[in-house]
Amino acid sequence: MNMISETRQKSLLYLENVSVSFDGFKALNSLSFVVEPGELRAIIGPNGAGKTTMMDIITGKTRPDTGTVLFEDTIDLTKKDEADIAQLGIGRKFQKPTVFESHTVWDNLELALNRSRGVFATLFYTLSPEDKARIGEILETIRLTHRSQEYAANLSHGQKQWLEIGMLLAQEPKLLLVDEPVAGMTDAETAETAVLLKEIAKTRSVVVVEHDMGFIRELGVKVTCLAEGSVLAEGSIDFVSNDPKVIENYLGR
Amino acid sequence: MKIKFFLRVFFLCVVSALASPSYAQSGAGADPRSLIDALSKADFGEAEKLIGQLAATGDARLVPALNAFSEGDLYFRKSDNLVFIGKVSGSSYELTDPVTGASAGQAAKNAVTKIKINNSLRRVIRSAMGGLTLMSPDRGIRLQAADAVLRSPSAENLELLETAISKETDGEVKARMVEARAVSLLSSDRSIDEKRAAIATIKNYGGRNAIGILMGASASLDPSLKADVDAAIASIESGQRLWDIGQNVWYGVSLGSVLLLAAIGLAITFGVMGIINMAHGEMVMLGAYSTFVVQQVIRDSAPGLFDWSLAIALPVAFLVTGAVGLVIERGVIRFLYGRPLETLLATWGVSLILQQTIRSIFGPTNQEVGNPSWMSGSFPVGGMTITWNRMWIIAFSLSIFVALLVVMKKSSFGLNMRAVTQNRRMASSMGIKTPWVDAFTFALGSGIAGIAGVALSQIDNVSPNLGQSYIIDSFMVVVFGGVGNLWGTLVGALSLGVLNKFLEPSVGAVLGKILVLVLIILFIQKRPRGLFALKGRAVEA
Amino acid sequence: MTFKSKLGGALIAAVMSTTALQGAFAADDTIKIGVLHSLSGTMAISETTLKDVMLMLVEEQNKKGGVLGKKLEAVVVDPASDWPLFAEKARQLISKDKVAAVFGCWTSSSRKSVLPVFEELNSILFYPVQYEGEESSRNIFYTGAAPNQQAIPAVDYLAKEEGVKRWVLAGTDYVYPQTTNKILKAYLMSKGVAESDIMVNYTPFGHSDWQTIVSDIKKFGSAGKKTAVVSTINGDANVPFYKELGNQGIKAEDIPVVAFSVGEEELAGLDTKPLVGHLAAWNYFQSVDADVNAEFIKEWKAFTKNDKRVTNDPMEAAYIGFNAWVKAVEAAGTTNTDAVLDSIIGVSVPNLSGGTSTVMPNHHITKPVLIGEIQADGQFDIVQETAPVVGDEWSDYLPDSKNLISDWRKPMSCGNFNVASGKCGGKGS
Amino acid sequence: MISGFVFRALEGRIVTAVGIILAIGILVPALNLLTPADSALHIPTYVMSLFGKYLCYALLALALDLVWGYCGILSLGHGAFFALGGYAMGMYLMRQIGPRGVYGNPILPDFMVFLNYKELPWFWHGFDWFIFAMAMVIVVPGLLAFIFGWFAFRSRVNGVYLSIITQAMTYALLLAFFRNDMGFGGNNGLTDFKDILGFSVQADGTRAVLFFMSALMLSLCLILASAIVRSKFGKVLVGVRDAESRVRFLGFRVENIKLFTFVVSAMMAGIAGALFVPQVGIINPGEFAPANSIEVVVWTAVGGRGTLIGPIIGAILVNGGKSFFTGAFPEIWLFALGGLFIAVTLFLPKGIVGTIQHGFKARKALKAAADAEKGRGDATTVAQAQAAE
Repeated sequence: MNMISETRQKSLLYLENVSVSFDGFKALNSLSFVVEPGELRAIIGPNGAGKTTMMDIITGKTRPDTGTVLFEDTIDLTKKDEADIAQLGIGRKFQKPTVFESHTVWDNLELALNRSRGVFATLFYTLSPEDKARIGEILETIRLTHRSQEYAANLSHGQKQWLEIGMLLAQEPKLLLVDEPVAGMTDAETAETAVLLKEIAKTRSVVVVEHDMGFIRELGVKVTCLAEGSVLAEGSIDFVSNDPKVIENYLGR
Repeated sequence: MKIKFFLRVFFLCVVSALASPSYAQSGAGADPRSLIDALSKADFGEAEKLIGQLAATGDARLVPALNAFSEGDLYFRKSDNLVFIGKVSGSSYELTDPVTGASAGQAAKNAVTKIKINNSLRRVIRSAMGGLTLMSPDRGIRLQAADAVLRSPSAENLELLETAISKETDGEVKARMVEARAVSLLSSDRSIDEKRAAIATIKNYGGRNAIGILMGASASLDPSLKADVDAAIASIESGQRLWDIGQNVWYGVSLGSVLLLAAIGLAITFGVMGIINMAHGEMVMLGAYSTFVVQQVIRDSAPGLFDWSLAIALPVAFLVTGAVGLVIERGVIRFLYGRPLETLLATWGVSLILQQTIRSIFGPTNQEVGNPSWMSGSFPVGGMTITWNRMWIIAFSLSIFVALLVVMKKSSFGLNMRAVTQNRRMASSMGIKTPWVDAFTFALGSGIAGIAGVALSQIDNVSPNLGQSYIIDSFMVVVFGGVGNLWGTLVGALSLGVLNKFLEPSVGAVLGKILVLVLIILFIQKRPRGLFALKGRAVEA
Repeated sequence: MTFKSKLGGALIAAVMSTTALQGAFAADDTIKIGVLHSLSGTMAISETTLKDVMLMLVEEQNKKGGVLGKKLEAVVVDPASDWPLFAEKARQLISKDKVAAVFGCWTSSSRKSVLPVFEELNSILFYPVQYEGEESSRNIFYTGAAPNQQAIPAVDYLAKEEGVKRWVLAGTDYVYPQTTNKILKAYLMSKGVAESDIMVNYTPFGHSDWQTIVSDIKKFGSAGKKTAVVSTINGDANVPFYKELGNQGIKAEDIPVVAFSVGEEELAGLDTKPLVGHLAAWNYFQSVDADVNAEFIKEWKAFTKNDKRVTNDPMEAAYIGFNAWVKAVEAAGTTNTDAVLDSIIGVSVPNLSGGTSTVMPNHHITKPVLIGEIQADGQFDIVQETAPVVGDEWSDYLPDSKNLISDWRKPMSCGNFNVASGKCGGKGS
Repeated sequence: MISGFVFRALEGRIVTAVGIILAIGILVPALNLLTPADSALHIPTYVMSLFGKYLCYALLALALDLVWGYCGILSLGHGAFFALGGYAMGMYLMRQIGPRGVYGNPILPDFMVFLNYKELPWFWHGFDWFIFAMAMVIVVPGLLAFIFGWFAFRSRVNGVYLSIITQAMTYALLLAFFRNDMGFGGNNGLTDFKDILGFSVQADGTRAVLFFMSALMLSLCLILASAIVRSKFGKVLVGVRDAESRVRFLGFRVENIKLFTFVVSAMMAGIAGALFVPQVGIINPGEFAPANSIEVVVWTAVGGRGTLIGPIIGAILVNGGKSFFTGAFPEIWLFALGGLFIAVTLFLPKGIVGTIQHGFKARKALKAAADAEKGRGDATTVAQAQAAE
């Protein structure tokens, strides 16, 4: 108890006893989970372990039946909707790369830029030199400078994943939730993505959900293993992958 | 002058006395044949008197003649003003003698003139025939006669009824006669006590008609009876109140079953397959037209099968509309999977073409689809009236629903169908021939719309516009119930039906319908995926 | 030049060239008349028949040598039950096809929609359907019945012959029933019927579930007084209404229904056996016993090549309108609108019920009123026929219109002359 | 800021389109008024009023395209906004009749007189004042769209559910306006107009001005629509259409974006309706019929949704075709129309303009694909280089 209250003081994201069920199926079962500022955290777990549902709850897409979800110790995320939460500084990358395919790469980033998002502000928005510079910077980071004027639909799968990460960067979030960023990537792309994420994690917290153990090993960070809607084990990758429960539930299969 | 006036009055009295029932009944020269012949020159008022005299003869041989008169089959020959029963045969009439029933040869169409009849005369004839047939040896005819007297009571029949009651052995017929006697007695000159007893009898029978009879009689009754009448009416009405609610629920369920019929095919093509099928209404229409064609063929070639026409029409409609559905799916829709909003445009085009095709073939006017005898008329249940066609339609729509549920849940086709709609790629990699499953699913939905058309042809217009009048309601039902859920469609249809019927009496049919639409809009705000929404992550994907 | 501009240009060119072509090839030895009836959409069910009648009348007239020695040519268009499209098509017929007169419209909405067009372009419309009255245009001839030529005689008949004391006025919720029922209510109350003995009920267009209303009628009818239903229910809704009546066992002997919009065409879609004895009031029935009618029916069946086709009242109205126009044109010696407008008033032509109908100065015509009872064979048995009645455009039973009269003869030339103030209202000159 | 907003709108193609529309708006009335009737250049009034009608339909289609083509909201109830705008204009025109109605009543329109109205219903007040009526032309549809959208978008009703409730909305309004008791003239609607701002609606000059106004409003709305879709807001709009949840997770209030667009679109539809009414001379509840709204969708699809010029071309083409076929082949035109819809969905899924633009894009894409090959090569090299580090 004491420990928890202590962690509460400095946590960026704090989940306690979160449960949610769909038509009787318990997707999350008193899940508790904490992310500290500046932390890069990996989450693993078998299908149906509740990884995506957890992200849905953090980002306001799903409301938990019970439990507490706090951002920066004070903000109750269960009372906010997606847009509020995004504006608070939580960015989310989907499992399937989700970019605006009928926009150019540049426009995708322009939309994501952390500027006033009101109806009239966007109507009368004009691109300032700083914004241009910022987009250019991100383009460099995600290595898409040479394709900035192309439609996102024409990008390769890996490039779409990067573009999406780039959009999250443009959003300037304090916490980045990344769902399976290397699914369907070549080995080279995977490696490069690991570098990218580590780079990003220097300035903000990142939570990565991933199946690819090699990738997680490459990240070299604290790992949380979920199963059946609650935390099974937490610690370094070696610690977790040696946990017998984890082996039985996940790795062994 | 005065004397002349008196003489004239006297003369009139004698003449009318001569023609009056009492005189006729005494038997002096009331020849039925001459009474009937007199109809040829009578206007409506005179004809009414003549019928009274015919009834007074008590001659049961006159029943066919009276019956023919009420059916408009009585003619008089222009050459000699003699009246006959006429039946059309070719371009002439087959004449029979109205009294003896003997054949009287033929007459050309322009050689005879039809004797005019109207509703008042028909009413008088009904009562007269009732009187004449009260003692018929046939139980059915006696029952009809008692009904007839009950519906057009007259004091003249009172004695006849009393004789009949004393001889009657059948319980049901006797009960009806007792009721008829009570009703007839109210307009007679019997004693107040007898009338009071009659009011009690009527009260015991209850029902809407009893209220009507009592209210009608109360004006002419002795003032001392007014309290009895009022009490009787109040007691019947309080008993009727619950029945009225029941009746309203029945109407609602019946409207709901029509909505269910109209929507159930759409629950497959739209609900399960995701095609915004604007041509759904036209499938219903095609089903109705199939019924029409089947009935035409039966009328022309095997009239005896008419009562079976709907049973024959069902598979025909199913196959016809199913085949049309198959063609539409193969020809148009299969190119549009994954583009649901575009199916709206294409099927809208299909619906225009189908409408115009039917219009070109059958013409734009309504076609007559007959009700088989087992779907005509009504029967009472307590204080409620249940019409046969509505009852069959409710039974029919529920059985279609159950059958469809079984196909979807139990058959291998149903399994394939659900597999394909849930995950097309997976299903196809498992060896399911997805194109054919799609085609037959659409054909099934269309076929079901077609058999719904068979049922709807019994209560609505059969015209090229038939489909248009159901399409919006159908979409509302499916969406209200929750897309992709058959139970949702069932509950949606029934609840919209009942809701509509409970709103209708208080706000009127027009406002009622508007309110239902507004409620649907509000309801969708509360539950954006309908009544029976699927939950969870899968929905969003 | 972008694609769009090319396309726009092409379209304008196309429309203009068709206009030019039509103008160039309009032969001088024909007279064109327009036929403006919906052939698709909801009203096609009623209107298509009238288009066929017009084609038949034109064909017959041409066999007789046409008009003024010229052949008639019918220009048929489809306004598709779409009211603004009626106005567009009327304009097209008058200014592009240069027709001498137009025969058309069914609903009041469509007539209201084309009225300004006919007045603006000064052409003539013959309108063949019974309507609510309250209108008299210089350019329109109303050959269908006004309320006094249909509704009031029907109510009189029921009151007198059937002794009806209690009335249900049931109609579709639109202008014709509302107005007719207002007139009827005022009329009945002027005859001493209590307001509590009148029930008014409206239903939406195409209403198909009549259970509640029919049972309400039954309830209203069980008050011990003879009850009748006066139905102004519109076309499509009638079939389910009558089916429900039949099934709930409302017999004509108990509660007769008299309808103003149900004719032979509507009955053709119904099994009429349970409906025998219910009534309709029109100015014509197919069963009218007259030589001219027998001839007309024979022609009609031959023209449609269908022995089962029936005739009905609007067809007779079209027939009268057409013949009156032909007679007026021949009297005027020209198809010029103003000349025909002058010559047509007072023209008498045979109607199909064996008498003659005269075009009155108020642009309505004289017709007898027939009351018929439905027969098992889908025909009507005529139980009463009145002497010819003049169509009354401004009802005497509406407070605001009882002082108005219409007379399009010079010098009055006014459609809404107020006899109280002695002035012509907003219209006319 | 605002100048940037407008300036962005005037991209090449839009300028051309506006130019053409305005040219038509001036030329057609000029040719109608100034050339003699027998001149080869003369445009008959009939053709002009027909084109005036098409321009209104084009504006309606443009309005629908803004919500459907750009925001992905398929409204099957846009006819309702059009009709409401039309009714607002119709009420003004009715009040202008004044004592020239058939009953000579200075206040009450004719239909109220014979339906025994004793006084003007409250909602008819103010409509004798042109400015007020014109304000209502956009306020009433806008307000309805606002209330409807506020609820629907907040509850995240979308896809086909939204389409069906918009249909329910227009159907409910259809039934309501049919009722005589509503005080809008029942099924006959409002008609027999006399004049607008003192000019006779039937005079050729007035018709010419109305025609020009239609062209002008279409141009202005086209510019506005162009400004909207080319602003950052417009990009968000397309984002909502293609990946609504992504937009949400980027922190945009999707419901506000949809609501704004829906309201603007409804107002445009209202303007279209208001211009339509004096040109065709009638407004009645038939305009609320769900089938009418579906037809608008069809025009937009035929022309090409998601392009601004497409719906304009689609509306003009389909209605032009309808005018032609209903006159030339009255018995079979529905086959042609039905066939057209099927053919367009099957063979031109992006519509006419969309397909042509797609042709350009495809050429660009080919080039881009070639670049991409090169690009991927680059990226891989970089990745490999980094991995090697």
